[in-house]
Amino acid sequence: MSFDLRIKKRIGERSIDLTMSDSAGLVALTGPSGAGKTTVLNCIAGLMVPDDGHIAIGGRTLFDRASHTNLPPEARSCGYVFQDSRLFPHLTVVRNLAYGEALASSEDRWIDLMEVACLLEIADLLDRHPASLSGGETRRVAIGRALLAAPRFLLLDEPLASLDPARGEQVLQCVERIRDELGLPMLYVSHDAAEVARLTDRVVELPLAR
Amino acid sequence: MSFDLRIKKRIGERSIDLTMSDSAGLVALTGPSGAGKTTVLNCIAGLMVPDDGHIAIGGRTLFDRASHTNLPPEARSCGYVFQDSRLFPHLTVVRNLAYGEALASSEDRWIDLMEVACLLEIADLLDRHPASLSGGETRRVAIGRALLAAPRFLLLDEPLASLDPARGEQVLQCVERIRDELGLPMLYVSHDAAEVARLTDRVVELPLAR
Amino acid sequence: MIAPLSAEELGIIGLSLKVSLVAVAATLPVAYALAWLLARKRFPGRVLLDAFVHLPLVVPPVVTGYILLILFGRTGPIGSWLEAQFGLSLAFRWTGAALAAAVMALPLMVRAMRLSIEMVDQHLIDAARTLGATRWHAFRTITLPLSLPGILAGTVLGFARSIGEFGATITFVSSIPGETRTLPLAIYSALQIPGTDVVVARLVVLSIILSLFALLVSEWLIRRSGGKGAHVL
Amino acid sequence: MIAPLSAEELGIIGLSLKVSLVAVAATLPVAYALAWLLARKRFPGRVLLDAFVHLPLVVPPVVTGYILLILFGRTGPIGSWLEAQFGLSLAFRWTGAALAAAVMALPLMVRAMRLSIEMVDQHLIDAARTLGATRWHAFRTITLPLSLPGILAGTVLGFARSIGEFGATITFVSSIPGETRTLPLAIYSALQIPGTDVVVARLVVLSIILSLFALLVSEWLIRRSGGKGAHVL
Amino acid sequence: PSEPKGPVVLAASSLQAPLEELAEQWRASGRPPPVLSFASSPALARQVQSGAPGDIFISADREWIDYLAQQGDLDEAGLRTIASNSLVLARHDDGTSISREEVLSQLGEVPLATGDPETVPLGRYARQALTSEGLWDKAESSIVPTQSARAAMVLVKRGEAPLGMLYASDVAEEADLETVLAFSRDSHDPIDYIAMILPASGHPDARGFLEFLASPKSAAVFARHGFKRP
Ligand SMILES: Nc1ncnc2c1ncn2[C@@H]1O[C@H](COP(=O)(O)OP(=O)(O)OP(=O)(O)O)[C@@H](O)[C@H]1O
Ligand SMILES: Nc1ncnc2c1ncn2[C@@H]1O[C@H](COP(=O)(O)OP(=O)(O)OP(=O)(O)O)[C@@H](O)[C@H]1O
Ligand code: MOO
Ligand SMILES: [Mg+2]
Ligand SMILES: [Mg+2]
Repeated sequence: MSFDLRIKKRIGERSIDLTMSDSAGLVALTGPSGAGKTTVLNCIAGLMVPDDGHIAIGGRTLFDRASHTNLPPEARSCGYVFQDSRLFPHLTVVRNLAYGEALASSEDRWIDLMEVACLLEIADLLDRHPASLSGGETRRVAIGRALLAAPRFLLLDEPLASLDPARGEQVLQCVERIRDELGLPMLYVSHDAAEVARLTDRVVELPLAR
Repeated sequence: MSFDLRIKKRIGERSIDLTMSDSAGLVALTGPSGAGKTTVLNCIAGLMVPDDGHIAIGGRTLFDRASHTNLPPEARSCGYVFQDSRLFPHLTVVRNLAYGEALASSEDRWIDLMEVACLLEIADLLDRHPASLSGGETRRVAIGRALLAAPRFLLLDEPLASLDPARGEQVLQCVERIRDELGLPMLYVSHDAAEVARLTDRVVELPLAR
Repeated sequence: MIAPLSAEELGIIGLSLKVSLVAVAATLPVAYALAWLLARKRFPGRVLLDAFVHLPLVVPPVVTGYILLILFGRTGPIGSWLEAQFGLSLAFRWTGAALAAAVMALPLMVRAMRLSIEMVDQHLIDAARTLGATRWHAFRTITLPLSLPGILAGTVLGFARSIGEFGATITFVSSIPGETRTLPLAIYSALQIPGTDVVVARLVVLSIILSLFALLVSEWLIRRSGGKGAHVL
Repeated sequence: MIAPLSAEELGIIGLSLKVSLVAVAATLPVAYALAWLLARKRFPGRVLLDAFVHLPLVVPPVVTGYILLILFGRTGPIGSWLEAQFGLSLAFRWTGAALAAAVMALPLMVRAMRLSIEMVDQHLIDAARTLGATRWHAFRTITLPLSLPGILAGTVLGFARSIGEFGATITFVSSIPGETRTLPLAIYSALQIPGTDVVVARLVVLSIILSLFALLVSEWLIRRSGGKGAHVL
Repeated sequence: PSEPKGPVVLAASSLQAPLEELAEQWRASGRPPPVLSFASSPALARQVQSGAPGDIFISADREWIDYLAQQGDLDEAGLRTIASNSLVLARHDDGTSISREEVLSQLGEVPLATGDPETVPLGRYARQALTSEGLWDKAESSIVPTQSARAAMVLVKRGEAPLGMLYASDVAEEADLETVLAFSRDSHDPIDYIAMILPASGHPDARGFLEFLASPKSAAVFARHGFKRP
């Protein structure tokens, strides 16, 4: 079972309630703006604590309220591409990319820095600081950083935002390869129906609930 | 003539060179990530000074190196939706929206706060602070803020990023109305070919130049 | 030790509060302007200005007081001019004590404010400008509120320093009961006589309470502003 | 006036530098830890800790020196313990002067650092955690470097304050040439003797130069770090 | 640092000039130079009380000596008076000449700087002296109380306070100061500088240096700096 989730979380005036059990490698998460997609990813990454429920991915339990299990984020091995990128402003691009790589044990890694740089065409940005990157460049570095942390599953919050079609296509192909060759569980947030249809037929729609 | 632009600008290691004369109301600006689209918009808005050239929109000269014309940003009356939204973190949503509105003279306004709130479905966010908004909510507030400043032309840097199809469609319809009814010149940056095709047949492609 | 406050103690506290509040209030705009200049402008002599602002911190307070005496005393160039032009006399007056406190508080206030101003994201100011804000309007509505944490921190530091100011004050305006004898000067006076430990202890506790109070007010102000000033997203 | 430095002046400068550098270096980690606690943790007694940190600012320096004397003197509870356990004597030693300078610099250092820590975007720390960083690693690699502007500002303030410290030092460790007579104490000393205006002026200029130097070093450090520490996007 | 050090002397700041000269004489006679540390008498007294590692304490104020003796911190038998001082009414010398009567008529009209009568010895003596001359009631309202004798002198010297009740020793070596009236010894308590060996002292030269300070030869040095023989 790739995903075994039951997440209940109240945030502001909104109640998020998601239950999902799926053995598909890649599940798309859609829903209107403000429905709680990012909140769900944050709960899975360990950055927010659900009010109730259970989170297991790839057979590993990350959170379980009943048994008081709650792994800290660093123990969850997730590759999270944030909606707002969150590059470290004081580090160059290459040090942003290497940040998670250096913390992962080498046998867990399945891609290296040069592959990522070529794949995402960021090789000539390596010595720059994030403040000088364009929107799409920032996005690509954020994706690369997540892949390099040797994650056991991926959380992608609109990874293709700000990417032009050519670069978007490359990222999509990479996602497909990861899905097919590595079989990493992936939760993919997108508003683009075509994109989603191409990647998977498992779509979870989060409604705008009160 | 809506747009009469000749912009030369070196930024980092990239040389941007754009010449464009168009009487169409809405021109799409496309090009690969890092080509300089945002830089062009910044030059038009007056946030960056081109190394050389000339910027006139709707017949008004905003910049002309030859005659040393260089209007400050606040005198250009542009509605700029930034790629990274840039909401004011210390102001509530309603005060973000009203920021530019309060500075515009009332006869220049062509939309009011309630219309914007309904159109973008942000009426129940009005008292919140930006830090608590979702990605799409942030985007919608940023669009609303730009429209309310009574601009004489619009610069839209991927306005639909992070928006779900339903809300994206509403924004698109609004853009079409502005184009058709008000005839405001608009420069529209997008990576989505379908979106661009629907709005205009005037597409300027910025190449990745060195 | 826990007897109620005597009239004399109340007088000293009132004077200390008056001196410190006037000093901080008067310094606030000057300090902020200097902080803004140092944070946002590059001009020749910037490092010199920076050094000049730090001077009262580096030079021993007694020397600062002596310099104030030379400049602002009745016979000093500025002091005699102020007296002639505005009838404003600083020598041996509480206004002089406030001047001394202000000078000593200035570097602390400037540094905290400068730090905060430097952290304000320039992109937000750009955004304000495209929305029609002049430089000045953007400053008032964006830079100023976003640097509020620094303004508060600077004010607390400055107020605490003013409450504790001793060396410059006593050198510049002496220790005249009811006019310039603030809390620290009263404490020092008491320390000069043997066997006054209880008096000293009471006065020290009083100054601590005063500044604890200032701290609480500042915490409350930060909380009231919803901590929103602190977000420089 | 512009004669080269005498051996005595060099000795005083050397001592002042030693005392201030040791004071600031030793206080740095303590101040940062306190700043972090105050910025990031909510615990009972937080406001009290905050007030306690501000104390040396509020209490007149002479009183601070007196309290140090009572606690750290040879017969004081901490002083006698230090002496017995480690053979470390502070009374009338330069180490005592460094302790006095450190105590007086502490509140300034804590405030500046705290301001900077509060400005670090928590979302970046979240990002680091998902990349495998423990709390401690994220602190070291994100919070610490991003609060560098505050660390530098605090260090400059603290160093300047240490260079200028007078009241607490003379009360705690007296004014012993070569051992505790730092620049301000030497200035005070010179002020006691008639006809020493030139000596005083030279010493004041020397302290100004010392701290100007510290300022320049800090500006250079900020520039070397590419000003990148200042971006808290 | 390897050269041997003489006894550590904790002394009132007002004695700095003559003591430095005496220390130099002592050194010139071939003995290790004493280490001189100056601060205000109250500060020094408190340092003594907390076990200061000094050899000799010289106070400008009898009260603190009595206090320490009372606390059992020192032995009154070993006290030596090494110098005395006297009191003068001084005026800022602004170049004009003015009669004593005119100056006395200004009492109470213009600021008169002196030590704080409540806390500073100079002020205490000044009050006694003015009272005995029948001038205190007139002068009291215009007193500017300072925290040290030296600070009072600076105010008069700079003309901030046109008049001052000062120590003769402070007036002696300053320009811009003019003595208007010298007070007799019996118009106030004796102004004595008292030296003693501290209980903690272990320095072999301590007693020798104390005797040197109390010697007629030293008295001449003190006199040259405006002090009086005890
Ligand atoms: N601190 C908060 N206080 C109040 N409401 C909040 C807070 N944080 C988030 N919310 C609300 O919770 C809801 C869910 O937010 P979330 O970011 O998960 O949405 P999303 O599905 O990712 O939306 P988008 O597609 O726009 O990014 C939003 O309506 C948001 O306004
Ligand atoms: N300060 C700088 N130093 C060096 N290079 C810079 C700097 N600022 C921007 N650039 C580069 O200039 C180029 C143009 O940037 P711009 O933001 O205009 O691109 P863009 O077309 O908007 O891209 P995107 O679609 O990714 O947003 C990018 O390659 C960027 O890396
Ligand atoms: O350092 Mo001071 O001169 O006691 O305020
Ligand atoms: Mg989201
Ligand atoms: Mg862009």
